[in-house]
Amino acid sequence: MKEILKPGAVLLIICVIAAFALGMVNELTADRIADQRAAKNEVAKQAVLPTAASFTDLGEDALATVVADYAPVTGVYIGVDASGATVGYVFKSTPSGFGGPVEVITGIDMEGNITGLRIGSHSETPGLGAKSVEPAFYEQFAGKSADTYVGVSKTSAEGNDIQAITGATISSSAIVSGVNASIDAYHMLVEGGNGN
Amino acid sequence: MKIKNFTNGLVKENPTFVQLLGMCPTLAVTTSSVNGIGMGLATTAVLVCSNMAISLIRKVIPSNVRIPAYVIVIASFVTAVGMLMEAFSPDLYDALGLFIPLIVVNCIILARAEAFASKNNIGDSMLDGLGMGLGFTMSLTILGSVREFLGNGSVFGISLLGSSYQPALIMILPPGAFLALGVLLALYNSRKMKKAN
Amino acid sequence: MNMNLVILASVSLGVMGLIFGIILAFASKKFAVEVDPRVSEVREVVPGANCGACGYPGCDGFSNAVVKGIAPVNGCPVGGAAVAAKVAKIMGLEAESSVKRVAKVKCDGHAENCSNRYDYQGIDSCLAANMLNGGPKSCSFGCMGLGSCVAVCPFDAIHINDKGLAEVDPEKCTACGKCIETCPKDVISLVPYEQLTIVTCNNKDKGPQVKKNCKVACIACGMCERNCPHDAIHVVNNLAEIDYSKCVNCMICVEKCPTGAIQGDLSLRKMEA
Amino acid sequence: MENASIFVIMVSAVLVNNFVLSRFLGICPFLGVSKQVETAFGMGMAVTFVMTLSGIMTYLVDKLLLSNYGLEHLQTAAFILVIASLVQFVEIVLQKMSPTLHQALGVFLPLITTNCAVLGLSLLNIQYKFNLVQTIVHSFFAAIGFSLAIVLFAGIREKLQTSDVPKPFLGFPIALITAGLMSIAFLGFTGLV
Repeated sequence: MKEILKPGAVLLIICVIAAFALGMVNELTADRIADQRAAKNEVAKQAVLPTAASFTDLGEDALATVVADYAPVTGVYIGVDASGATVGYVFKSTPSGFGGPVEVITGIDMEGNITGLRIGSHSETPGLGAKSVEPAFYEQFAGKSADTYVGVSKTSAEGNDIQAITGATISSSAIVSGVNASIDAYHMLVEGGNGN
Repeated sequence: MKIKNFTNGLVKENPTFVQLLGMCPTLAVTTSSVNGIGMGLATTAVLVCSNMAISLIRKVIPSNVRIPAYVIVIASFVTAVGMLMEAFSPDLYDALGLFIPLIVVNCIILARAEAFASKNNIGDSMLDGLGMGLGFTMSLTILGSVREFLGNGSVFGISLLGSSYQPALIMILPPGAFLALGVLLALYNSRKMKKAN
Repeated sequence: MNMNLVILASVSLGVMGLIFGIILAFASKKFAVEVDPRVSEVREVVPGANCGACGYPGCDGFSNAVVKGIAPVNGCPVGGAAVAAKVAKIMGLEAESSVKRVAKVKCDGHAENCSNRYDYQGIDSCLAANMLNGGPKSCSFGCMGLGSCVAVCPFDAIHINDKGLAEVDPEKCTACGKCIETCPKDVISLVPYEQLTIVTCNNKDKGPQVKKNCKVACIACGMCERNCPHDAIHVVNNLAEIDYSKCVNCMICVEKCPTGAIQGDLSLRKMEA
Repeated sequence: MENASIFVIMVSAVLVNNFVLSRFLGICPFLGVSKQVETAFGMGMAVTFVMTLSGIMTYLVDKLLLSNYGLEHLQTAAFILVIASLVQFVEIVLQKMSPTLHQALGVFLPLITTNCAVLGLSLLNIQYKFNLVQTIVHSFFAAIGFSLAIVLFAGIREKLQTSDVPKPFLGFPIALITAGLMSIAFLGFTGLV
């Protein structure tokens, strides 16, 4: 009987120590990581909607309808300038790319133009999908109009299309699907009138 | 504390070229030499710590639960390193963060724990971990630079072949990894054969 | 620092660990395969490189083979003498493994001493000749000198000498036992390296009959047994046998043996003080 | 991905994102155990058993224990514990049931534990927010994809033994290049789903 319990006991001790260590490390780092992520988010929001001074979250119910109807979009923030007038929206969407969900942050101003785009956390393959975080890729979105969908083309891109990352068409089209969903949500919010 | 344990991991029993272990991260990550080094160093850090930890507790663990026990130690090391890095050095995390979860499933670590650390004292295990880790880093960097050189004409990010070179994209894509490693292994074998006779 | 999350984490993972530990322990008992304990012992001692140089699928394969007796104790070239000694100890061959042993041909029946019954014209191998009514020699226990042992020796340690008999070179012989296995007459046996006094006969027939076939055969007269001060030699089913642990090479038996069936270089004899 | 139908998950797991040839998970046993077809098949079955069961168990552990108590940071450690114990259990049972297969798989059985495919599968199941049925289907067909790849590969490698391969390419190099060509073939499936 004893030699049945012994392995169990040893595993118990090791697991408890491991979990305790992980728990402590998690305690130590959880809030710092949250701050880091929030800070990065803030920076990203500011970057995609430069004209806005600060951001407020969209109303609870409005957010619920947006998340329900425009699938990969998971968060909407209203950008207001110093005087409090709305200058645009920032949409956070998480389409699933090649390696998993990709956090796409899109800024659209009131005139209906995409003011900027940033990629948050992602797990795309390094060297391929991961290239989406480089300016060469996300700068392309700035200035595109939000009246029509943004397209992806493998070769030379003109009009409302962007050039896909070579060899990472899945990641590129996933990001664009996030942007287009944000465009739909934008239209719903602006024309729908309940954008407060 | 024999030095042989250290050098053994570098060439004679190089984890990638000789033992063909740790293939998953090797093939997935080495799209550029910088990634190769990043992955190698992250793995070395974890390999050394886990080898030492396992050789510390090897006498306590009954043999029929040794694999779950070792694996728990390795997994908690990796998660802890990942969390600490993300909290305290964000820029390093941005560069290496992606590789951390890959290390948990790296066959080298359990293979070394099972084959070496569970039988030797802490000093040798540490040396073996270091040797294997650096051997792994070396082979990853070589593979990374070859793939990056063929894939987009640059090594360590410095473009060597200029814009005229039409990059062989296949080398960056997954199949390229298999081909590149296959050819490198063949070169490794032919050099060994020439040295032998 | 809300501690209860940490405690919850440790408890939950701990309990999972406990459950799995017990399941595994229970399973390993219930599904226990009766593995000969010596196999795991040998497996511990062997370097564990799974290189396959011993010709077996990795060290587990080799350990099983050694315990089953198929593989030789020194079968692991990588481990060399150190591992061979340890494996031999585990396999219960302690006595021999400490003393270095070599093979020895127990026969001096060359052409003058032992005549041939017929002239053998055939395949140059003792195994083949042995099928022809026990081989050409009149003594059916002696060495025929046709070299089956030479063919099989992996270390080139045994040759047919000018007298037409097999002879072992003690320096090259590694006591691997291959010649002993192949010799149809079983005329070769392992003898301690330092042993100087050897019974050079393998004939187990009664005295008078043996005398007809070979001049230097052991006729089981018992002279050696009676004169040996150390009780190191006995006649067992008509053949003198030396107990190597007791024999001090005083070579009294060599002098006393009427037919010269026990040979030893008298100049090297060790008379006690 | 979370509302994909069963058929879509099946096709994507076996062909489109084949675990070995497109996702690069589980390469060590894939290269190590593919010398003969029957050992490869044995390995495939063992991995299928482990992956399906571990997919379900890790899903349950995550849903019941980790997610609703906010213990996400334990995810990797808990999953690995489940998988390791499962593999150890399979090893013990296999040693008893069919020693020949156990002998053939040999050192690669414990390597299934750290096998990237098994843990990768568990993490993917959570990432795609699958429900239980989808998890089961995904786990099973991912393993079928693995077995398909390893058996095909073993078949080719057996043919390779008899073909005259340049000396330095013998053994693993030629195997790697074959795997590269197979993975190019599987590239053809991308975008199918």
